[in-house]
Amino acid sequence: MKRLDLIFGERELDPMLEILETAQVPGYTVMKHVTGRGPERVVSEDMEFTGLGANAHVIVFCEEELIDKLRENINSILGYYGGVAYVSEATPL
Amino acid sequence: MKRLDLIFGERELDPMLEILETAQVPGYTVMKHVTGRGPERVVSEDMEFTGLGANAHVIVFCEEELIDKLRENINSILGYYGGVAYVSEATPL
Amino acid sequence: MKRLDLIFGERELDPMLEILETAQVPGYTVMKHVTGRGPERVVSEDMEFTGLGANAHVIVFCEEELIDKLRENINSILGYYGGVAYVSEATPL
Amino acid sequence: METSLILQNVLTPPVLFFFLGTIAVLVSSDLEIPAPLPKLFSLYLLLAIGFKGGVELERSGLSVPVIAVISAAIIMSLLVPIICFLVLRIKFDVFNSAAIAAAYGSISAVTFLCAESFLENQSIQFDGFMVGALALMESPAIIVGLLLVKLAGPKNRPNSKVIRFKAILHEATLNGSAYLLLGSLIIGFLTAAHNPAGIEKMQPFTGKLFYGAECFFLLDMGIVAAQRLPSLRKAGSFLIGFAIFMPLFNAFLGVFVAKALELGPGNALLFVVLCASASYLAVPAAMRMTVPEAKSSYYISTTLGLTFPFNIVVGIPLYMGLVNQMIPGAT
Amino acid sequence: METSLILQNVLTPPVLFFFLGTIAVLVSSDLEIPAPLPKLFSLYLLLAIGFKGGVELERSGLSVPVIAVISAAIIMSLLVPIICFLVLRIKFDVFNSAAIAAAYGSISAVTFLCAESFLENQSIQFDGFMVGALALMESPAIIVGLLLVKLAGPKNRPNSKVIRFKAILHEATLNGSAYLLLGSLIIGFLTAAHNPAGIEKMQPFTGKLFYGAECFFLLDMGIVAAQRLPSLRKAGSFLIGFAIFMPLFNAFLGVFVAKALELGPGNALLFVVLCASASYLAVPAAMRMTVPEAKSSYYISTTLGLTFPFNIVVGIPLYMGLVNQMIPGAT
Amino acid sequence: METSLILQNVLTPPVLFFFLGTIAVLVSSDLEIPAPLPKLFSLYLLLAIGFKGGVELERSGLSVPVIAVISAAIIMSLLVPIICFLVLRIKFDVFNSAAIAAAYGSISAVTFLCAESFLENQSIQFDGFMVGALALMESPAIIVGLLLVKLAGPKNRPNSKVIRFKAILHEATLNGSAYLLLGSLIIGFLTAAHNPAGIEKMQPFTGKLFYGAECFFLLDMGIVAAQRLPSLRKAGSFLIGFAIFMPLFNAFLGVFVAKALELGPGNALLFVVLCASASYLAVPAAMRMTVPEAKSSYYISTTLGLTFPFNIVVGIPLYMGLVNQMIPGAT
Ligand SMILES: Nc1ncnc2c1ncn2[C@@H]1O[C@H](COP(=O)(O)O)[C@@H](O)[C@H]1O
Ligand SMILES: Nc1ncnc2c1ncn2[C@@H]1O[C@H](COP(=O)(O)O)[C@@H](O)[C@H]1O
Ligand SMILES: Nc1ncnc2c1ncn2[C@@H]1O[C@H](COP(=O)(O)O)[C@@H](O)[C@H]1O
Ligand code: NA
Ligand code: NA
Ligand code: NA
Repeated sequence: MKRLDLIFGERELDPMLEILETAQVPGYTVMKHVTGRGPERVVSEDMEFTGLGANAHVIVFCEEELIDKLRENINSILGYYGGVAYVSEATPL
Repeated sequence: MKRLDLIFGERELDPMLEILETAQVPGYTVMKHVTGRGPERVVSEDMEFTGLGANAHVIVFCEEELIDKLRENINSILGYYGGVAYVSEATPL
Repeated sequence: MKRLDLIFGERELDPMLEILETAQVPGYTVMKHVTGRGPERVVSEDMEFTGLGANAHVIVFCEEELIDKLRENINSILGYYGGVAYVSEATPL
Repeated sequence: METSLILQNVLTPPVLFFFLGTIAVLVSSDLEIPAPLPKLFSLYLLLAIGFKGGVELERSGLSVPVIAVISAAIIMSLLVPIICFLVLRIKFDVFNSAAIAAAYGSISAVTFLCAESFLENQSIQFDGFMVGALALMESPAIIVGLLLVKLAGPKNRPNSKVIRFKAILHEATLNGSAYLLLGSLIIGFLTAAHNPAGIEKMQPFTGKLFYGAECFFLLDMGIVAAQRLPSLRKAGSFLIGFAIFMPLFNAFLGVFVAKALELGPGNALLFVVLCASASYLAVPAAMRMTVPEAKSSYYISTTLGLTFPFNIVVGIPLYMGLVNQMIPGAT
Repeated sequence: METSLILQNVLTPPVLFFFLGTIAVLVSSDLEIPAPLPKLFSLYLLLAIGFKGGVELERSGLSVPVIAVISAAIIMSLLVPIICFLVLRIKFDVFNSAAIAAAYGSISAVTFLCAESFLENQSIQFDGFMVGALALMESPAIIVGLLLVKLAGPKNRPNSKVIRFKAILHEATLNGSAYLLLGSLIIGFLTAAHNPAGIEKMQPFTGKLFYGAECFFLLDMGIVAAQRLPSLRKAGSFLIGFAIFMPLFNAFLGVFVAKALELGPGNALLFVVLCASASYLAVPAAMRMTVPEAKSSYYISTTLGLTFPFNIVVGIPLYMGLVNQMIPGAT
Repeated sequence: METSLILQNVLTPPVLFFFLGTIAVLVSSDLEIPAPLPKLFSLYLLLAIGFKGGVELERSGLSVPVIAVISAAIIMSLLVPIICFLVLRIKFDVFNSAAIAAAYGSISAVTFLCAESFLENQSIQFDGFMVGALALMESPAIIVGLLLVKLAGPKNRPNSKVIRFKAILHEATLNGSAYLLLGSLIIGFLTAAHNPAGIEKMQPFTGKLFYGAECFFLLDMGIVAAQRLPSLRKAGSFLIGFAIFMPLFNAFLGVFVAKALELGPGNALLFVVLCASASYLAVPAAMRMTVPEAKSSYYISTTLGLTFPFNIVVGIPLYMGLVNQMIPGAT
């Protein structure tokens, strides 16, 4: 099994979850109110009350072939709006 | 060393931490107010104010043998109430 | 690529981020309001309103050589104030 | 006449803010009230309702009629879930039926306070001790729900060892919202008895601020209710029908009891609303823990997505009309 | 005379709490107001401003002068971004210019309410219907900003398929803050028309509490504004100059329009403040989504880090002085 | 007489809500007030206490007696930690002794305001300028604590390079809670001097709402205090005894000083409470940073888990009885 970590702007959460749903992932976990710094922007806590929003961190545990199905759509969003996506190994307990 | 990721309903947090304590894990980290979707239920942010509660994400860094000790008890809770548990490799910095 | 997970007291967040910036990491992600237990202390949710503060969880995706550059400074903070740091494998999506 | 009552009810700030929240979801505005702000308002409202109720209870004293009303309320919270259970069994298994039934036997504090606001708006008098009934209707419904599972459910439920009766009782009486409501009621009672000046000093917080905070909270409830609509649609038409007709039926039951108790129109309405409303705080918490076999989306989407809006928008004025017709001398 | 006005303005609780927040950052105190508490105050202020504005709007009626002021305000929110865009193009590309321009065409509700507090403090009369103008100036500025990108930007923008005009319009009119402000305004209007007693009951929440909540929020705004200073310095002196001189220029424009509309001094000041203030809620949200090519730190640090403090500390009294000089009989 | 005072104190809403929170934990109800809501109330209370204190300070003026009281308070916050340190060294190492001692030299704002509520309840007059003393007792205690570590601690502390004196001073004077309290005090002072109308407008927020918000916060404090009990038990009986007898001893000290200063009974009680209370905000923050060798569970569980409840439940009425006996003409 694979673990996919997505970190990106909270405001892109809905389209991102739609991509996951369309690819029929078995489930996902969302942590909001996340901050950070990327190559482009600093996302700080006070972004939350301005219209910009903080980051979201999404974790998906799924089979490798699903990862391949997701790659293009996710990278298209991340390429446009910023954010990162990393894959690692994970074994069910 | 291993990394154990547990994601499950916030309301099962206390019994889950008890399982971890009983197995004498060296420590754990808890993130509450987590949302997501699993095979059964959608957990959304407004669950927090209703009696249902959101999810919790627990991370444990520990030796492999502890993982084996934890497996049965954790899976019994997750099997009854829902939630996921995944193990991956981790090296101390 | 590597993934670095740092968990430590929120009050050490600023010096920790300074260490990351000095080493010129490509980015980092911060989750605050995290609780947990380590070998020394229990960090509970009500710590947040007392002066003690909760924990922060910082994730850095970066090249292996950066990890080596960070090791000493990070471990010096963690050794003094407590907290954990683990490294694992991660591949960009 | 009911139409005019409904209109009068709809054009008050609490109901309008509820609509504002609902419409926000329907037009997909990104308006949101992030956690834990709804919890803040929810805790505040329980504390204020309880405190004010306790003060009134002390003033009216624990007289025979007061005890009669409260006892009748408790009996209703035992009876209503049994009726609901029988209706629900037509379509659902024991677990889901019991969980939904328990929710309808219990109460919704916000619906209750919308009814109070409605009465104030109509200048109809009511008694503060009705909050005593509110505070005591949560636990019995939960216990009935769980007994139904025990009695009607499969004998050797997998994992059922997990559920001990003590845990059930604990969850039924000591869940956060029931505990805060009852505790604040007792505090209000004690304060009224021993420290009347304290009531004066609480008044800006628990009294004056209340209406506005109610509006803010209903804005959030509107958002939450509308978000439940998709899963309500998935739940099917039987449950949708149930979520509207069952409150009406329970309201009818309530009116007869209110008449028998010779309640005035204001208290009668509150009594009816207690019967007709359904819980989305204490009961879901208890069911999630003790009957995980039940689908939580069923009991949450019916109570929060349909019964709650129905009650606060058309239910309350409708029940008022009913009370006016059934209880002589009401108008 | 302006100096004395500035001093009088600075020595009021809202401005002092703003300074307290700013200084906390400058001396690196660890004072912080954690999320989502600022959001709570932000939602509360929008709700209260809207509600009170709606009540006043109903009282004054939608007369010709009211409609004239509101129309003029909308025209300003179309005109100002175009002027700003032309100025900004000297140094910036189309994307950044359009995004910053849109922010300056739109408004800041908190600046507006600081101006109201200032007027109350000076015992200068103004009309509640000015909130109607406030509520209607956000969307046009956003639309102009996006049209500027479409017209002046590169013809085949990569990924531009992502931006559909419907989404733009949606974002412009239904973003959370604009929606809540306008919605509360409508609720205030309806309540005033149909349920006057409801206004009385809302008063402790939307009225009495307001000033204190404003102070608390400004404490946070002081922190946030000061945190923007480093990225403001990075943004360069052109943008720093822009963030101060553009509001002044827009204020001048506004005074002439206010004079033409024959507004009294109070309303004139509010009109000028609408022109001179810049958005940090609705517009950044819309720009982040539709023009991600623009650097968000540019439009956030200018509006929040410089223009906002400038306006609430020296801008408002300065504009008052301007109004007093330009509008005969003002003092 | 003290027993009746204790009973009168216990039957007020703030103390009753504190009990409600404590009992919730003892019966393991799932009542919780999620972060950052306690922070909201904590910030609010500091802001309101400071503001009101500043207003009173301006009204009373910085006269000789006022300066005398404040100076005496500062001296107590230097003296008390040294005494505590000597007592604690019987059982604990330098680090833990210094950290706990600093907490007891400093103050608890909530204990102070419970004392104010108690006095209001008893209709005993006191002066607002006592808040000035409150605001100035946090920093000295922290500095003494750290000096004790420097002087009595091991000469070559590992990593001690991390602690520079500048950082200590910074932490002592600019930590969030001390900064907000002092800042709000200055704002209150300036507002009273230059903009009296502003006080009127702040009143609903900082004045009227205060008592209710205090109750809500004490509900949370009850939960938090009870949650500390297990680690308190672990800490051992010496520390448990210390957490009760030390405040009593410090109260005695305080009464003598109050008598020497010829304070009236109200001000005397407040002075005593300042001496007897211990910090759980500013000091733990500073100690966590500068003396990480000390176990934080020691100083948090004693101050918050025992000294705080002791003071607000029995301490305050006990100290009042003491004041009544020691200060002639007090009753
Ligand atoms: N190398 C990285 N490691 C961890 N998180 C990152 C990294 N790069 C970016 N992020 C996260 O992704 C968010 C968006 O980044 P960006 O928009 O690409 O600047 C940042 O705010 C961080 O939270
Ligand atoms: N495949 C998955 N990947 C990530 N998180 C998951 C996955 N499946 C379930 N979860 C999380 O586990 C929670 C409980 O799942 P459930 O099994 O539906 O009760 C969900 O709300 C998710 O947060
Ligand atoms: N073995 C572990 N696994 C996961 N988190 C840990 C572990 N040990 C410590 N932590 C986290 O690190 C924080 C600080 O630990 P400490 O070393 O006790 O100061 C704890 O509160 C936990 O959140
Ligand atoms: Na019911
Ligand atoms: Na503008
Ligand atoms: Na003290």
